Amino acid sequence: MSKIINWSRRTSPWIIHFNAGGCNGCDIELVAVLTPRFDVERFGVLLKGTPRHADVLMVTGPANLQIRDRVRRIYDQMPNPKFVVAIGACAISGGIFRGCYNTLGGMDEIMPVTAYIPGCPPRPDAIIQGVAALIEKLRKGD
Amino acid sequence: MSAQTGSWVEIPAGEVRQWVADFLDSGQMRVLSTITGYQEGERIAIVYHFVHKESAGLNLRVFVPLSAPTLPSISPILSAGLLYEREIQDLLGVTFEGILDPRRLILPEEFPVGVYPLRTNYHYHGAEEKETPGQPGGKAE
Amino acid sequence: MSERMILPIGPQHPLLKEPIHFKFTIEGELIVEAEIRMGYNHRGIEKAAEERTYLQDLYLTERICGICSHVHATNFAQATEEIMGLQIPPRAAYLRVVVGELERIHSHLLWLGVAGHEVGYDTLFMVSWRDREIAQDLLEIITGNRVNYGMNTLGGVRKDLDAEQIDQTRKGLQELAERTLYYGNVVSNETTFIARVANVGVLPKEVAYSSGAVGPTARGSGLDYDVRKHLPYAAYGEIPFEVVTSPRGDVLGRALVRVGELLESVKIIRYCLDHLPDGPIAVKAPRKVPVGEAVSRYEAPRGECIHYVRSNGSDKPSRVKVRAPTMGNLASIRHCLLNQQVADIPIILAAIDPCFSCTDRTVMLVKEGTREAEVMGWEELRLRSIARRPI
Amino acid sequence: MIILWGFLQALIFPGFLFLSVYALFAEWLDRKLFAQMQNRIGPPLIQPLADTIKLFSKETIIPKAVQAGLFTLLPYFSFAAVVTSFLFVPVYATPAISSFPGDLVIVAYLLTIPTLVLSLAGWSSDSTYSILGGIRALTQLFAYEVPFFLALFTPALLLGTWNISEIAARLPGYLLANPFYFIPVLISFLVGIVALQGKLERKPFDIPDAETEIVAGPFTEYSGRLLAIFRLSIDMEMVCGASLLAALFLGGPQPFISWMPGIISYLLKTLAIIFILAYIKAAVGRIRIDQMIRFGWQILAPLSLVGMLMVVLFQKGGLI
Repeated sequence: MSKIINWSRRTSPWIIHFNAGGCNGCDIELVAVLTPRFDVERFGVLLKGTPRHADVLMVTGPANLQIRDRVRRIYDQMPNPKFVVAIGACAISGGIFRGCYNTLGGMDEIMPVTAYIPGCPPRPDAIIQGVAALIEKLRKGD
Repeated sequence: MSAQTGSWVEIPAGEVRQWVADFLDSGQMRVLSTITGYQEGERIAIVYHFVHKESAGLNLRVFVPLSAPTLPSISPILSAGLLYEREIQDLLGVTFEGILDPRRLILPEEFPVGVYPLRTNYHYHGAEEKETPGQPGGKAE
Repeated sequence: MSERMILPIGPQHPLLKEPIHFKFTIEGELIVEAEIRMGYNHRGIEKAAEERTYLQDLYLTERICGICSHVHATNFAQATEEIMGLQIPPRAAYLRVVVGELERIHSHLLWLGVAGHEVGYDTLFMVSWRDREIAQDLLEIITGNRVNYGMNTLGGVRKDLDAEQIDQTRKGLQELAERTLYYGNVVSNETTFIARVANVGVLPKEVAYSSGAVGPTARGSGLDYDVRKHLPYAAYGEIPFEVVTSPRGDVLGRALVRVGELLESVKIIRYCLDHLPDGPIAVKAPRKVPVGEAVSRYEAPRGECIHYVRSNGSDKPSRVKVRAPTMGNLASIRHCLLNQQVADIPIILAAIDPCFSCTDRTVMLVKEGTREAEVMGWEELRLRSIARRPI
Repeated sequence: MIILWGFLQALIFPGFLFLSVYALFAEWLDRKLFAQMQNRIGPPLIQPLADTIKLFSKETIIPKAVQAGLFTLLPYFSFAAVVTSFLFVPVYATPAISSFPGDLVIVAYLLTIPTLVLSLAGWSSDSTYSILGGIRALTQLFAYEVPFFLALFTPALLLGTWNISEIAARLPGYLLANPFYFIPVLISFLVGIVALQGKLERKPFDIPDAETEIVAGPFTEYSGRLLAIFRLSIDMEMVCGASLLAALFLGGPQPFISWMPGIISYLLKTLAIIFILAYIKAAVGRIRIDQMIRFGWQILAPLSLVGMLMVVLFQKGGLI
């Protein structure tokens, strides 16, 4: 039974996208992932509008002070089990904006992050690979 | 100076609104591009970047003392100025008299009052030096 | 249903790919008040720019916005070059135009898709993003990157075009031109799309003027201000093209302007490829910049983008001010929104093609003394992102 | 024995189990066709099953602000209504496993329940988006429900019976014998399809859960198991609606060719209807609620009335 559940989670990762103060570069590449050239729906990935429906929080940007609590709230609203993927240099470490007065140094200061996808911005292929890596991680059992 | 930069005009701070009103009346304004503020020693400069119909930039500069940074707002006569003035108010602590909407625009709610990131005495520390993650790193001296 | 409700939109909302907060007061389905709260994307770039060198700032400004990265980089480079008194070689000017116009194509196609998505027309979204990939491929061929191209340097550009790349670009343009005609057809003929955009979010010419609207938002209301025409930069002074305007003033007008600009952009790039001058692609820029100040304007896909750079004679600017086009257009949006339907919020917001990361960026000062002069290129950025801690 | 047989029919084929499987398949087909029309590859066949299992295995959050009892109960209510209505629709042969003289009216009302549940779900969720979605669902109901009912009743009026199975069995023969009735039946069929699109809250009528405006409408606060049941009941509603239209206008399980088994004929007809639904979804954008109301009352309702009127005039007026 747990095998079936595990399979279903791997096969149907629904994502929610949140820009936590990023420059948009990662965000358009993330959206590009949904479009015909890359089409991640063939892997069962759907973009959802509300955190209640989502399994994976795809977050970009260095997280500035004003948005910190909002990111946290979205994370809290997601039902378990949930995963966070940090996309791009900013979400990983603050990137080029590290040290600016209004930014934090990466998403893991706010919530636990399961996967990091480096790049400024990462190519859509890299984002797909990151999601695949997350799924692979799930296969091996959390 | 290129046409993009255009010419510079300097007037006393108190006459800003009248000057802009006259400029508007003349029908020569194409657009108010933005308002810049910067600190220069003991005074703050506010620059209004216009585009003139004759296809050249026109920059109006006024100075206000750092000790009493106040000047009349142009937002009642030109609504384009409102957001730019609010931004300068947030970041440089300049008061615009008669501004239509004096609330904070850009800085987070929890950012300390009376601290203005664009002033030269403001220094911020990198994230790695922060004691508690997420606290505003900057302090006014 | 006269009871008033507050409808918050943002910072997380499927309508927005970027965080901003709108607070709408609605009566039934009618909007009676709209408020904007920004700052969710404020990173303090202007302050950061004061504490980095000019060359570092070039890459920092490129990351103000991921959609119009060439805009900000070129803009900053132009302002700095003006203070330095540098004249960039003609070939570099043409190459800047080529990349800039490709960026406009990608951005307008992106907008068209988003607009389709906002009115629930997902097929338009998918199809226009499919074709946007052609523009992305061309950008990758020319600059090496899909986003944040790293094409500019102080004094010119970093990469040259060879005959094969020109050939590939021409082929891609041919395809883009055909597709654009199809979009023009969709935008002006598809019934449900028209029903959602015609006479929606009307912005009269006078309001557009007094609220400082720029770009397609202003041109869709009949204001014919285009920096490329009126204050030409790079090679635009030599290139023939039309400024597309529409007197409609509604969302449809803005859509028609963008489709028209897509066609113009294809023409401009073709002209550039045909008339590409020979010669070097960059001149050497001095490390120190003389005392001075300059304003640089650039017609970004969303409108006039302006950079003001002030130099105190050191290797770091003393003030960098950036005003992205969305900031100029935001003031007009309240007028568009009042007395409209809740269902029209998405398309009205989308119609100015908002880009809040540009808008919020604000303070760009380069870090003084706290760090050694360092050039943040792609490689190092990647390295940093992998290493998790600054090196 | 007969009771057990009936029980098995209701539970396995053509009842609950068949409906569930077919509903998941229909969702896949819908998404796949939608993707193909957009030049994408689309999800694999097993996708809806995986989605459902995953949602069932996830945490179900019941927010503090909601009325917990109603909030939890509503999805089941919608689910039960749809499953019940399917028992009256003929699948592999006429009559259906459950059939009585007035079952068309019962089914029409049972299929209204999911919409009412949606609006209640919106109210009980206590979130602005959900409430707006609920109001919109209810407003929209007034626009498509009347044309939908009128369209359904046209064949009933034609044949003088309110029994779905009987209509399915008799309509093809009747039409072949009196070909001019093709016109009113075709009109009502088209009205029925468009109204069904509204009933299922699909483009261009996905106004109650318009993603870019009000997030997910009434579903915004639902998660896990409850969301899964909602999704399943919407998929089932699509199958039920398609089956109902197939039975009323296309003769349901009545074969085109004499040797064809009823079930194949039924599947072909319902799949064709689902294809049309998917095509409409891909080809149009979303309209506004006021445009929806205007469309419902200025175009759909008059059209369905015209269909009905033609039947009445042809039959009673002796025009032909």
